[in-house]
Amino acid sequence: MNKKILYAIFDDEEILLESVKELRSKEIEIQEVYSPFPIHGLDHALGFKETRMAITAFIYGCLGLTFGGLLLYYIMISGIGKSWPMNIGGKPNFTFYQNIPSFVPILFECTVLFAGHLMSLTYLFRNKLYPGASTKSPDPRTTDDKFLMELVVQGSDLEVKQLLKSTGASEINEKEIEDE
Amino acid sequence: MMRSIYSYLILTLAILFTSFNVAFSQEAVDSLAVQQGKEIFKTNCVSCHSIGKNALIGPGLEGVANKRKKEWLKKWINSSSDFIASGDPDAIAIYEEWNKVAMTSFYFEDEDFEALYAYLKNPPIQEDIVSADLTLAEDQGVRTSTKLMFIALFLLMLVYLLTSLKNKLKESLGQETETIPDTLLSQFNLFVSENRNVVFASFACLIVVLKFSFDTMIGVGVYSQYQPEQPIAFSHKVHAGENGVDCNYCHSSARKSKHSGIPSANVCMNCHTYINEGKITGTTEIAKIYDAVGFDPNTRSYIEGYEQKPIKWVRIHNLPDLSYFNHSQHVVAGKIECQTCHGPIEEMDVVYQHAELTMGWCVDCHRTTEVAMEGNEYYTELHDQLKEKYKGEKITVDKIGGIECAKCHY
Amino acid sequence: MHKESEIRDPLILGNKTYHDITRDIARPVEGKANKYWWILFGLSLVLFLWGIGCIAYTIGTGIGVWGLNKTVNWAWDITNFVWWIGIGHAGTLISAVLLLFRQKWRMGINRSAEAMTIFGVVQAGLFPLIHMGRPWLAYWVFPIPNAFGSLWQNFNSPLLWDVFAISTYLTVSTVFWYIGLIPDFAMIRDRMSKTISPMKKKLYTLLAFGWSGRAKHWQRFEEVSLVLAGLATPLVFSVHSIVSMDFATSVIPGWHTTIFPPYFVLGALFSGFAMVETLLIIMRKVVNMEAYITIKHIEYMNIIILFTGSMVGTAYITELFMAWYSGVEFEQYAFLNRATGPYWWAYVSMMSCNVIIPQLYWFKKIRTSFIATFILSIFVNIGMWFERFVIIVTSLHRDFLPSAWTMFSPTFVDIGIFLGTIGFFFVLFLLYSRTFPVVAQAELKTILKSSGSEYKTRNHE
Amino acid sequence: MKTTKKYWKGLAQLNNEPIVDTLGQNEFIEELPVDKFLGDQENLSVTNSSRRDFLKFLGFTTAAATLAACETPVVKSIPYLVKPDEIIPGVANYYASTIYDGRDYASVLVKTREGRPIKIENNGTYSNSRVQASVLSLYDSARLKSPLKDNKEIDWKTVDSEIKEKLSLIKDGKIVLLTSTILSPSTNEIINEFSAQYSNVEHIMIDSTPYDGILDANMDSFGVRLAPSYSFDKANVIVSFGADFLANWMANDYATDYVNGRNPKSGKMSKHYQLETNMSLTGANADKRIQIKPSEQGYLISSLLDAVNGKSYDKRLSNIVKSLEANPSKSIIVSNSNDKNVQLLVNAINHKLGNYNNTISIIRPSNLKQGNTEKLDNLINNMQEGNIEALITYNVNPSYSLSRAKEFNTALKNVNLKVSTSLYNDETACLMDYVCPDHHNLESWGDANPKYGIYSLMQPTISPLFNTRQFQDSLLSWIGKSDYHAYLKNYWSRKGIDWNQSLHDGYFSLDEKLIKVKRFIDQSVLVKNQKSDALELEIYETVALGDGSQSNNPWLQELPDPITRACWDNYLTISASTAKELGLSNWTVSNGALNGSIVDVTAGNKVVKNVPVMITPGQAHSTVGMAVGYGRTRAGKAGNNVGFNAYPFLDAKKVVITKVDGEYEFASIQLHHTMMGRDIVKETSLTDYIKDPSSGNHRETYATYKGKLPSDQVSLYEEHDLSTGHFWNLSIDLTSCIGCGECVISCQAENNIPVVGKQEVRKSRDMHWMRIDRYFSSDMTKELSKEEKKSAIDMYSEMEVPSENPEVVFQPVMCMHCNHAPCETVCPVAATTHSNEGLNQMTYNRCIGTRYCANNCPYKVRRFNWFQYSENEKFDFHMNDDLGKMVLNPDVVVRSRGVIEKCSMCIQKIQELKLNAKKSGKPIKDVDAQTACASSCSTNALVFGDSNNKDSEVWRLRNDERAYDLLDHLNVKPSVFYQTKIRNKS
Repeated sequence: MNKKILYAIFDDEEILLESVKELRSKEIEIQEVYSPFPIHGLDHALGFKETRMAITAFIYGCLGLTFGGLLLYYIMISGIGKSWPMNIGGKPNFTFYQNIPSFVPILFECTVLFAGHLMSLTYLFRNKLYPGASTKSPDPRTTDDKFLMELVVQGSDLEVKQLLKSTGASEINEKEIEDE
Repeated sequence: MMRSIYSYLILTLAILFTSFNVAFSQEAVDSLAVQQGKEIFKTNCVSCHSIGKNALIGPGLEGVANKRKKEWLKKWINSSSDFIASGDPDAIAIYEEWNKVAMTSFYFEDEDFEALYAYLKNPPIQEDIVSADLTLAEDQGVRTSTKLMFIALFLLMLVYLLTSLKNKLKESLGQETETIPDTLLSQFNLFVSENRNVVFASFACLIVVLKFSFDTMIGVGVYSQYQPEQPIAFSHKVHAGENGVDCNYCHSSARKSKHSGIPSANVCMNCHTYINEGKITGTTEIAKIYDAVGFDPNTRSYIEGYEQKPIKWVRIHNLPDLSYFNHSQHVVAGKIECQTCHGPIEEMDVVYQHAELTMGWCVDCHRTTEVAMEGNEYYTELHDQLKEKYKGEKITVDKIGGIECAKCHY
Repeated sequence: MHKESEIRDPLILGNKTYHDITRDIARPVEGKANKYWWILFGLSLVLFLWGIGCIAYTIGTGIGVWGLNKTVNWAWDITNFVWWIGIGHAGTLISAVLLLFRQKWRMGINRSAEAMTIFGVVQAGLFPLIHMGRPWLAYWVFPIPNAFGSLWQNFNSPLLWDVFAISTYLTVSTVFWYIGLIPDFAMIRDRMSKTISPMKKKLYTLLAFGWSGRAKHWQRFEEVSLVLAGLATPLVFSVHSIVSMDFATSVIPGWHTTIFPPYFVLGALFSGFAMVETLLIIMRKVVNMEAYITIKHIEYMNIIILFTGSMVGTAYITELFMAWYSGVEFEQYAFLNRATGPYWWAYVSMMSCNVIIPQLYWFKKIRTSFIATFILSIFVNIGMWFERFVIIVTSLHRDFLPSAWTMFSPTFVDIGIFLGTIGFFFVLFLLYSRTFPVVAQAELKTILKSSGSEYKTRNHE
Repeated sequence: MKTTKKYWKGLAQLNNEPIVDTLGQNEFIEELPVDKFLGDQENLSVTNSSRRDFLKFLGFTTAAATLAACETPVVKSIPYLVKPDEIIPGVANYYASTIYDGRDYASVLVKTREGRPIKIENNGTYSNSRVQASVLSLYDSARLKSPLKDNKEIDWKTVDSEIKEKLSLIKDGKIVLLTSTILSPSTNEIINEFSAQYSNVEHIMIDSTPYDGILDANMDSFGVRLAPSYSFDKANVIVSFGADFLANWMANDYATDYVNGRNPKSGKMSKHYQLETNMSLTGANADKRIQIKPSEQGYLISSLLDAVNGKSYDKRLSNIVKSLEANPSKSIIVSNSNDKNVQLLVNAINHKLGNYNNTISIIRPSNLKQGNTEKLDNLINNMQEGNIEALITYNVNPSYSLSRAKEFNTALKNVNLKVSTSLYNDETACLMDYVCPDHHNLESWGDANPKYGIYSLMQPTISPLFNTRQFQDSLLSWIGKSDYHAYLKNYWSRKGIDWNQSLHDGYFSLDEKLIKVKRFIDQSVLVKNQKSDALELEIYETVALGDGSQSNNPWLQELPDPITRACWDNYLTISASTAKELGLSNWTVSNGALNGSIVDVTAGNKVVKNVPVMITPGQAHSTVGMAVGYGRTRAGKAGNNVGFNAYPFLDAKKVVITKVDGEYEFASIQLHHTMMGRDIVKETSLTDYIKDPSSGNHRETYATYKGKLPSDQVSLYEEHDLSTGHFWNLSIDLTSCIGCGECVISCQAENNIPVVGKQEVRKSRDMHWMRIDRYFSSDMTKELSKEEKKSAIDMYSEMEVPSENPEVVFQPVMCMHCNHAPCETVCPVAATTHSNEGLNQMTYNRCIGTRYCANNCPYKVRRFNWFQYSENEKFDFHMNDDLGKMVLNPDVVVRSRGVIEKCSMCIQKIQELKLNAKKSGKPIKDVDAQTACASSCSTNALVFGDSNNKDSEVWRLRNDERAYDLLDHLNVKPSVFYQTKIRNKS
């Protein structure tokens, strides 16, 4: 029993989108789609879940806020351990809330700093993007103007190929993978 | 007067009931008079007399109070030369015994003399001295380095074992073996070929570098354990420790000035005019002092018109110029022991820097040390106010502004 | 597929296909530089080196080599700092705010605008550093545990807020920029042939982080850009508000003004857009991007400049009014002195460059002419520099006690350092234009069909 | 420690080995100053350590050699070999002594550290900026380092033998001792002995500014050639015709009396009229100042005499006459005229008013001025005729300071033996055969009798820095005697003085029998009004440099003139209107620095070229003023070629000035002269004050829900606790402050403040921690502009222009130590913070130099180290000089480049004060709390103390109705506050 990977290449994102819908309706499972730019509605067409990037950002933001808060409290107010609250220009640094007006800017910056950076890191991490990683795209043209659909078919692939052709794939390459 | 009667009492009692002797003399030690006496003794006598048996410039004074009459002592101390002139046999005897040098005169007021006498009567059982554990500090230095060495050794051995094992297998398979360098090289290439590895390796390096630079930044200006060679091998152990010379005798300005003061050569000469042989180094080191001030130990006299040479001691505790430190502040006003900062000086043959002398070190102490306010009129009003302010809390130095910048930086 | 009404002018000219876009954007990176580029680069390099010399001299000898004195302790240094920070604002605004507002015309310019932001902020960052008496101790402004027992910073100080604001701003906008760059690097990587330039290939492979343009990645990509935009927008506003607080929180008449934060932010956008224009008009020539940076983009920006310019003008008037209305003689004198004192010329040039000249943009003819725009944008840049100079120097040189009043005049070092930063800025920017995809091609491709002129006409028929 | 316990110095002492005594007694042993310095290279290399702990230099020299950036520097410490008893390293010793350089006299306390004088404190009396600065002159490396013969170094033995021989050879020719006024009785005796030894010796005394007018007049009136002593505190009316008695006229102790006589609290405040030409410090403090031309003075004085005699008089005097009549025998009339006839008139008036023995005393005279110009003139003539065989000068610099200097120098060639005893190889010394350099005051023994019955002693506070010998010793050795110290000692013990006690106190008084004077004979002749339209000249001495004997002292050179606020210069002062007529002007250049026109000044055959013109409000119309004391050519690197020499014009009356091309660059630290209608110096009149003590002290109030409140009661903050412990406050009384600038120098000496030089000052980068702002009144006021309906623009531009004859106010400004300090809140690294004792602490070593604090300081008192000012040959003043550095205060760091510095309220003094109290276990006494400025102030205008101590003076002043905070509307809650200025006018 042998498996095949089909690489269907399209010239236009709209045609690709149609064909994706077509195939999905025929319950043909699409392994992956490579495109030079984001295509609207593709994620729905492929039935992806909503990504949770925004939520992570929010969490990181909260983290940043708390970090900033603690930092400021420790340094300017607490007098615990090595912290060293001083009388600076007679500002009332007796309690956090008395001094908060001058803390607002830094609290905000900390929030953004954490949210921004940590989320971006998460993004790279989840996408396994890191300096020196090599591309996974089977065809270099997918970053230029070609749109590539990757499917795995078992047994005969004729009707799939037919389907792809009919939905406008400009070319179809295949690759055998023998498994035990 | 009362005191002297008291001490007489003790004496008689001591003779009568030897069994109680200890207990009573103990009590006497605690008595104010003896404490005063001790002070007087330290500031005036220690440089020539030990309270024990061993003789310095003058005889050891153990049991002198029992040997001599009080009046006799008084006369002798007030002006030994006159006393000798007066023809007192004992006096002359001593004069003869101690190569015809009379003792210098001290004009004590009565109560002071009483105190001194009381002290001589009740010599301390033993001097207790503050000692800090410095071996520990040294160990750490050693430990870390040795650790690293062991680890390195272990790894090397591991490499060797593995390669040899590998070679054994290869031999058995009939492949040509490889030397250790080859292995390492091939392994390295293998490692590098994978981008991921390179990235993580570099990350690791980065972290190490950061850590290192951070440590160095923290460590800048910390010179504890600094122990330079001195031009004269002067031993604090011998002087302060064994002979129990009071720190204040040589470093006299520590109680008056910001500087503890390196004693001027004439202070050394006070004793070394007559002591010209040391315990450890014999005459060699002491000769250096003579050389400096131009003193002829044989004729026991200063050489006229001698071109004196300054002694260039190497400074050990170098506080940066930007911070003001005052010894008298700490010793007198703060009532801090020398050893608190300088460590067990009286155990050091060669002195080293005990404390970090970083700002952190200063400030931490100021955060924890209580202010010696009791019985100091300067503080009376302030003390009440502060008690008001910090109910019950102990009033540490920082509470009276002891960690404010301009207390040390101006 | 989103369609766009044909009344809107196209944002991509000529009959372009996706491949054409790819080719055009990759060309500067692959091809050789034209002579314009070399001329400009040489010029700015000279300035840059001169600047470095002046900075070295300052650090070696002391701040005394500047024209400052006991009364005017800040002048060109902080003026330049605020000026550069201001310039650094348009970029993030374009890429962030316009993204939130779904403005398609940002696609053509956001990459370069962001680049400008980052390079601008780099210049700005220089000044707080070198204006210190002891720059080698600059690390003391960061809360690093230390052996001082341990001694921290003063978080009441606006300067410390600056430190946090600017470092956050610089890093976050860099990240934002880079996230957007990854797909485009990937594009260049895939065009590079191993045989011709293996080093370059290796380089761009590294830079591209192994991007392959999977559907899921694109989905995340869009969300991340959106969230970053959401974060960057308040950040932009916060940064210049905080910079303005350096002055607003002080007691000096002419500084102590609650209107500063909004007024500075608007001023920043104003100068930022002006600088974007200056740059793009040069760049589209130097690396032939005429098709992607069209007069339409320029016109849109001009409209923003017109708007912000007028707002800034309003702020100036408000200040004057408040000074009069407050009845505080020190305030009143401060502003009277600005307009009529020894530095009246600075005030006049500020007013004319920032308030009057931009009004010319009411005329479509001027609004839609590259030459006019270029000249006007230069004017605005100058005007905004003078605004900062007026605020800083004329407020300081006569404050409370007349006995301390004096004046300031720059030395050659002051001037040298300023020119140096301009040189540095252009060096960076020109290098960027030769090595980076100067237009966000991935995003641009998404609007090709809706806003490409060829497609529009086709849709029309 | 009981006094009876004595430390014991080795058994050797017992056997009385001489060496020990010599070692023990030797007060100033080898290690002390420069033997080390000038001696060996190693120490020279040492002196670049930044905190100049003296120990590191000398008795305890350290050689720091930094091995590597992060390595321990090996520091060598050299203790005293034999430590002098009284020197405890790190503890200051005070010696009572006397400063007298032939010009300025003061009884002082000298603060020494490790045997090195570092500061002059006035000994419970008065001093002035020159006295304060004299400690730096001690460490002047331009001083002569050994005796000279024909400007070549030589040893004392040969000098003495040669001089002695030459003197003894003189038969009929004259030997002349040309000295400054001599205050020392013992010296006079020595001179007598000298004259006895050698044939026809003449002793001539001269004063740099002659006072023959007064002395001769008194000769005629009372038969004694003496200057009377004035009690300005006893006078209710003071009428001064150009006499600048607060600064430079006659003795310098009048300021103290003057201010004591003007105490508004007691309601007794003298009325002070000043009729003068130049705007002098005294005129600036006058209640009423009338501008007159020098030529009018005589006429006005005789007119006043007429008035006193009930005749008709000049109407300008009407007020004066009224108040004189109201206060019989309670007034003082003084005149700076050097014309005997004028002074006779003055005497007549004072006598007529019965001031003698009430406010003026001729029977208890002052000895400070005894110069005799007539004798001097004879001397010069005799020299020309070659009748002078030998000339010995002491404390004088005739080749520079005589109006006839040219003639003197030429005539000098006819003198066979020329000996100078100057400290410097100055203009005169370089023309002499022999120079036998004198000790500096602080190295000398001596005594002084400044005033009838008052004596003070001078003792060395340091061993001679160079191979010099004091004048008295030289004289003694030339008459075959020696050891002035011993001579002095037994001179006084013969008079039955407890030597040690009086040496300890520094002064003592003898009640001698009063001076015999004739009954007053009025010989005054009325003077006609010779008013002319010609441009008239009046010569004056600046408050900073005086007669220029200390002009190599960078502190004094950089001390801004109280009136013009310019330093490092003298110039032609001229009124705005006159300048306009002559087409002269001052203007500011782009960096705010002041420039001025240049003119040539001609009087008879004398000309000075390229004299800068300084427009000075208050200068009488069509008159000009010139300051002497500048234009030295052989003073030293700081003093040479600063300004021009005005001495040749000493007796010039009328001058012609011609404008020449070019412009001159001034170094003026205050470029704006009026208060711009701001409420900075609060002022009121005596009458109003008596009605309402808080008059003129109006405070801004703010509407709150609690009703209208002054700013300091409106705060959003919860206050930090300043009530526990000390709360250091400084009160500055603007009524007592006469603006003399003594405190500025005192502060500079105490706090190691660098000298930055003319070019930096010109760039407004002066480093003084305290400045004395001077404001002129302007014709334009807010009220006036309201009446005239002027636009704000016009109003302010007119306010910038001072009046032609303005009222002047002085305001010392240093760090206000705000308890809500704007500077503190803006420092990113907390380098400036607040102490719980109400001090604004500046931590130099934490400062990264953003200068934000300086910007945000409303008083602009923070100073930035634009360059490295020490150890930098670009700033070649005392801090770049191994010898000059010895004046530095070891308890204060020398600031490095790139940090901010400012007034610390002398924190080092406060800390020392507290420490001593703690050590002795006693509470602090109010009087002991002093800052440098407060302790040096001769008029007690600055009062420092602990405001939490309810019975301190400063607490009383804090709660006085006159107390106000500068710029109180900012509500920065300063710890320094002012007392309103009160003028005695209705």
